[in-house]
Amino acid sequence: MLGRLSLSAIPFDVPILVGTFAGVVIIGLAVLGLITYLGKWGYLWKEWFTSVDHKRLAVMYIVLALVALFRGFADAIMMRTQLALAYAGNPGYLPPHHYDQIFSAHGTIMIFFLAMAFMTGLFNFVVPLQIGARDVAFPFLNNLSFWMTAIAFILVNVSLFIGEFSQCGWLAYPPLSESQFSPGVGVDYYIWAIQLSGVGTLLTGVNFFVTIVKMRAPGMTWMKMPVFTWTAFCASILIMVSFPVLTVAVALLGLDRYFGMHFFTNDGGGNQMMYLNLIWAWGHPEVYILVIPAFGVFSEVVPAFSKKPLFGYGTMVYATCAIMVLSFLVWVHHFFTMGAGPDVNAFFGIATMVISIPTGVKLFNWMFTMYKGRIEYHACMYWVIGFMVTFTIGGMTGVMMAIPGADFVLHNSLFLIAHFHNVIIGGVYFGYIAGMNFWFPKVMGFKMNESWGIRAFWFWFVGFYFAFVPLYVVGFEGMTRRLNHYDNPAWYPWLLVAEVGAVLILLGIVCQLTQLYVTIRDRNLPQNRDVTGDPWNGRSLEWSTSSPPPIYNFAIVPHVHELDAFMHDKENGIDTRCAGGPYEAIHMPKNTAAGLLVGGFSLVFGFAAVWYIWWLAAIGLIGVIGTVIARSANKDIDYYIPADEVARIENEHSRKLMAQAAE
Amino acid sequence: MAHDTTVQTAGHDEHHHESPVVFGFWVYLMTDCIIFGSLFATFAVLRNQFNGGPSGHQLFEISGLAIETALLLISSITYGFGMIAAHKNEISKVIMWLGVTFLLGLGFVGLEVNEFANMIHEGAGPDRSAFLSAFFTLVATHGLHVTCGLIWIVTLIVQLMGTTAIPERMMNKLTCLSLFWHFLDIVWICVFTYVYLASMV
Amino acid sequence: MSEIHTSSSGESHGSVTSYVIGFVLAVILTVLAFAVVATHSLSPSGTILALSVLALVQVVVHLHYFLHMGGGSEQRWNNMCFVFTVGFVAIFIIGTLFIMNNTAIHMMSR
Amino acid sequence: MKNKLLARMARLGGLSSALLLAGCELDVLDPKGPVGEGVKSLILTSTIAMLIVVVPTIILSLYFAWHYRQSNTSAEYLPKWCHSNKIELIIWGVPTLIIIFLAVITYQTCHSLDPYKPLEAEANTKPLHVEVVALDWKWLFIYPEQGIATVNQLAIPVNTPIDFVITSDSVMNSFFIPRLGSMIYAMAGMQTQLHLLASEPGDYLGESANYSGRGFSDMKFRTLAVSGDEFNAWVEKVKSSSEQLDAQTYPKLAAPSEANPVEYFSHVETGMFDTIVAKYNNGMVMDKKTGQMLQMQSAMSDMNMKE
Repeated sequence: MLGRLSLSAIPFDVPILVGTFAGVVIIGLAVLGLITYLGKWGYLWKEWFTSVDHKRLAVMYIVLALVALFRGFADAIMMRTQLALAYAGNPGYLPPHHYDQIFSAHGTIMIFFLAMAFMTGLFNFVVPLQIGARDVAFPFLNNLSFWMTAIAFILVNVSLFIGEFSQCGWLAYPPLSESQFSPGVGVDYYIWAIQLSGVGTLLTGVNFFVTIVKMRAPGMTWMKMPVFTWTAFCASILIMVSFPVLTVAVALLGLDRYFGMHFFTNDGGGNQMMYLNLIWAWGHPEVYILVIPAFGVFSEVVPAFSKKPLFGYGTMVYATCAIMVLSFLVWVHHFFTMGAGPDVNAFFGIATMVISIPTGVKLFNWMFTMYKGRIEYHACMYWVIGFMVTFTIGGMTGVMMAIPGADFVLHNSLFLIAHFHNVIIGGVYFGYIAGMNFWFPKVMGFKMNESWGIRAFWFWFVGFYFAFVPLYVVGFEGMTRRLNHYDNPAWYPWLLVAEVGAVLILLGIVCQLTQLYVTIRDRNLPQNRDVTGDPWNGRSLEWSTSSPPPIYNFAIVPHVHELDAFMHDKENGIDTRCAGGPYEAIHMPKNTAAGLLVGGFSLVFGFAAVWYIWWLAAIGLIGVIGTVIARSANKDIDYYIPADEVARIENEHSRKLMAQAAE
Repeated sequence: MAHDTTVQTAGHDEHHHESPVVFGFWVYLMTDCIIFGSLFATFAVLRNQFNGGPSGHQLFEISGLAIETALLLISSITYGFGMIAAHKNEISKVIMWLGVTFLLGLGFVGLEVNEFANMIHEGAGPDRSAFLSAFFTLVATHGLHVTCGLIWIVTLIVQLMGTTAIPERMMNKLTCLSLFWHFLDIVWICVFTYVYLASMV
Repeated sequence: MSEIHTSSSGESHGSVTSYVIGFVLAVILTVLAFAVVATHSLSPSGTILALSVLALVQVVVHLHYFLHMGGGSEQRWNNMCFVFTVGFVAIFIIGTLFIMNNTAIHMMSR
Repeated sequence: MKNKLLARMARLGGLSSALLLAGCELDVLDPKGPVGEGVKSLILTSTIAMLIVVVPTIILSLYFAWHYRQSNTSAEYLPKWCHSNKIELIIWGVPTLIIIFLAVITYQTCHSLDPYKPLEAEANTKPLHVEVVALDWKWLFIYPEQGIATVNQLAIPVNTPIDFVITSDSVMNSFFIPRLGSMIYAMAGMQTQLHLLASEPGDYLGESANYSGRGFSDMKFRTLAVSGDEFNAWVEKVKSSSEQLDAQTYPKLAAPSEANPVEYFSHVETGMFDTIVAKYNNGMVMDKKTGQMLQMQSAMSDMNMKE
C-alpha cells in the first residue's frame, strides 16, 4: 500500500534533523497562522499563486531563490564546520551518511534552486519590460514553470524528513548512484527533483526565446536590443539545447534503477563513461546559462552608474553569442582524467581556453565603460567591482584547469571547488545580487537600503576570499573534494581559515536580510520612493513605465528608434509614454490555477515514484494529464482591460509625476 | 497547450502577424529533437554491447517493421488531408480524417507493444543487455510520443464535435498537432534506418 | 506547388497534390531502403551509406511536403531553429562517438 | 617594451610562486618525480602567461573605478564615448595571442604528459608492472612479476618507471599520488594506464580523487619509494606473509570495509587482474600485447564476487 514507505523512514534518531523539523514546523505554522489571521489567503491565491503576470512570478521566483539560498548555505556552513573539526582522529559531528547527503544537496540546491530560480526571476522581471512587451509569449506556461521549480524544491526538502537524500554528489555519477550501490531512496529523490524542475526550466527557455524573437516592440531590431535581453536570449537557447540532454541522462539513470536496465551499470554491457559524457554535455552549458545573464546585469549596471553608454555594444553581443556557441564544444574538460587519448583532450582543452577570449573582452568592455565616466558608488557598483576582481581570478584558475596536463593533478581536488565557487559566487551570485539591487525599485516602487547593501557586500567579498583561497592552497596540497575527515596536519590550519570565511559569508547573508527588512520598513520615506519610475536615469525601456509597472506594462507599446531607447527618447524630448492617450482596450491573459494544480499533482507523482507507491503515482499522473486537457478546453482564458481603466491608471501616474516635478 | 496572449493584437498589430503558439510549439519540438538526438547517441555507443544476449540481427523482423512504417506513413497523409479540410472549415471531414489517423496510429502502437511483448517473452527484455536497454528506450520514447499524439487527437476530436466553425485557437492546436505528428515521422525514419535496418545488415 | 497558399497565421499548408507527391516520394524512398537491406545487394558499409543517403533524402521530403518548410520570410525563424538544432545534434553525436570510441580503445574493452 | 614587461611579469610570477612554496608545503608543486615536474612547470608557465592579462585587468579595473568616481570632478568625463577600434583591437588581440601560446603548450603537454605514454627509462632499467584494483574502500596492488599483492600499501623502487594498469571492482574511483603527478580514473570492466616514476625516496600519500561512497575518506594508501635493495627486502617481507590471494579469499577482501589496514599476500593467483576486468566484460579481456579479445578460462572465471 505504501510501497517502501514506513515509519522507519523518518530519521527520529538524528537530533539535527529532528531539531530542524521542529523549527520548520513552528515557523511554518507561524507563517500560516499569520496569513490566516490577516485574512490574506484569498489575496495570495488571487494575486500571486494563480497569477500569470510575469512581474508577480518574478517576485515569487526570487523569494524561492532566497529560501534555497538559506537551505544551501546551511549545508555549506555545516560542511565547513565538519572539516574544521574532523582532524586527526576526531570524527567531527557529521557521520558520512549525513555528510554525504549534505554536500549532494548543497550542490543540487545551489545550482537548480538558487541560481536557476534567481536567474529566471530576473528574466521574468526585466525581459518583457526591456523589449516593450506586455507579457511573455506564454503566460500560463510561465506560471507552470514556476510551480514545477517550486515543487521540485519542496521534494528535495521533503527528503530531509522522510527518507534520505542522494549521497552521490550533485551529479550522481554511476555506478555509485545505481541501485546496486545506492539502494535507498536518496537517488530517487534526486532524480525526480531534477526531472520535475527540468520541465519548468525547459518551458522557461522556450518561453523567453519565443518572447524575445516574436514580441519585441516595433523598431527594436536585434542590434537595438538591450544587452541583458541579449544574454537572456542566449541563455534561453542554451537551456533549450542542454536541458533535454540532462533529462535524458537522468532518465536513463532512472531506467537503470527502476527497470534494471544497463545503461551505466558495471555489468550487462553498461557504460558509466557515457553518463559523464551526457551529464557534462548539459553541465558545461549550464554554467554559461547561469553566468551569461550575470554578464547581462553588469552590462546594464555599469553604464547606468558610470553615466555613459556601454563601451563596445557590438563586441559585447558578438562575445555573448561566441560564448554561447563555444560552450557546446567543451564538455570533456570535466573528465580529462577519465582516460581518453591526447587528441581528444587537446581538442576540448583548447576549445575551453578559447572561451576565455570573449569572456576577457567583456571584462575589458565594462572597464572601458567606467573609463572617463562619472561613477556613482551605489551598492550595485560594489558588487560589480568585486565581481571584476574575483571573476578575473576565477577565470584564470579555470584556464589552468582547462589544460589537460594541469588538470591531471587538479581534477576533483579542492582547487576545483575553489575555482567554481570563484566563478559561481564571484560571477553569478554577485551579478544577480547587483541585479536585484538595481531593479528592486522597479519591482517594488521603492529603493533598497544602501548602507546595509554595502555592508553585505563587504562581508561576502572578504568572506569569499577567506573561505576559498585556503581551498586553492589545500588543493595544491593534494586534498580531494568530498572528504569527511582527514589527518594531514598541513591541511588543518587552512580549513580553519575557510571556516572563518564561511562565518563571514553568514554575516553577509544576515546583512542582506537586514537590508531587506530595513528596506521594507522604510519604504514610505520620501527619499526611498520611486515616483518617476526612473531612479537611476536609466537607458532602456523598463525605466520608461511607472514603478511598479501597471499590469499591462505599457499603456501604449513604445516605438524604438535607437539602442538605449529610453535614453534616446529622453535626450530628444520624445514622450515614450504618450501620456494622455488616446488609449485602447488591452487584451490580457486571465489568472489560472492550472499551473498550481499541475505542479501539485506532479509533486504527488514524484513523491509516490520515490517510494514506489504506484497507485498514488497513477493518481498524480492522471491528475497532470487531466488538468492539461481541461486547461486546453477552457475558453475563458483572457479578458480586456477597458480603455477608460487604462486612462485612469495612466492619468494617476501622470499626476504623481507632475507633483514630483513641482516639488 | 499554451494559449497566446497576443498582446500586440489589441491595437498595435502591424509588427507581428502570427500567433506565437505555433512557433513556440516548433521550438519545443526542437528540444524534443535534442532528446531523440541524445538517445540516438546513447544507442550508437551501446549498439554492440550484447552481453552475450541476442543482437539486433537475430531479433528484428523486416516484415513487422515494414507494416509499422507503412501505418505511420499513411497516417501522415491522412492527417494532411485533415488539415486541408480544416483550412476549408469542413469540420465533419476534419473529424473523419483525424479518426482515420487515430486508428492508424493506434495500429502502430499496438504492433509495437506486441513486438516488445514478444521480445520480453523470449528473454530479450530491456534488462538483458545494454544494447537492448538502449533499443527499448529509444523506440519506446518514440512510441510514447505517438501515444501522446493519440490522446491529443482524441481531445481535439471531442473539442471539435458539435462546433460549426474552427476558431483561430483551434486552428493553432490542429497545426501544432500536425507539426508533432509529422515530426514523429521524421524520427521514425531515423529509427528504422539506424536502429532496425542497420542492425540487419 | 502553385496551389500552396499562406494562411493568416503565416504557416503555409499544402494541397492534396503536394501531400500525394510527398507521400509517393516517401513510399519510394522507404521501399528502396528496405530493398537494399532485404536483397543484400551491397557490401555492409555500402548498405549503411545507401541507407544514410536514403534517410537524409526522405527527411528532406517530409520537411518539405508534410512540414511545409520553405524559404518564405515568415519561416526564417523556424528554419533557423531547425538548422541550429540539427547542427547541435550533429556536434553532440559526432563528439560523443569521437570521445567514446577513443576511450574504448584506451580502456582495452568495450 | 613588451619584452621588458614580459620579463618583469615573469620575475613577478616566479617570485610569488616562490613565496607560496616557502610558506607551506604544496605537494602538487613540490613533486618527487618527472611526471609531477612536467605538470608543475606547465602550471607555472601557464599561470605566468595568464598573469600578463590578469594583473593589468585587476589593477586597471580598480584604478578606473577609483579615478573616475563621481566626486573626482577633475577627471575627464566623456558622456557619449563608447567606441574605439584601437581598444577593441587590443582587447581581442592580446588575449588571443596568449591563448594561442597556451594552446600550443596544451597540445604539446597533452602528448608529453599523456598518462598512457611509457616513460623513458635509463638504459638497463626494466619498468615495474603494478596492477591496481579499486575496491570498496581500499586499494589492491598486484605485482604480477613478483607474484605478490598488497592492500593500501604501494612500494616502488626509485628511478624505475612504474607501469600501472588500473581497474575497479566497484564504483568509479581515481588513482592519485599527488607527489608523483597525474591521476586517472579506475572503472569496472575497463583498464586505464598510468606511468609514474619516483626520483626521490620517501613516503607519499596516495588517495582516491573521485568520491566513491561511505568509506571514501579513508580510502588512502602509502606509497613507499625506496631503493632497489630495500624494495627487494620489502618483497621478501610480503612473501613471508601467511595470507594468499585466490578465488577463495578474494570475495572476503572485496567485501566493503572502511579504513582497511595494510595487508600482505605472499602469493596471488595468476590472471587475477584480468579476471576482475573480464567479470564485467562477459568473460572477455583484451590481450595487452596482441590486442585480441580472449576468453578468460581461469578457475576464477566463475568466482562469486560480492553481491
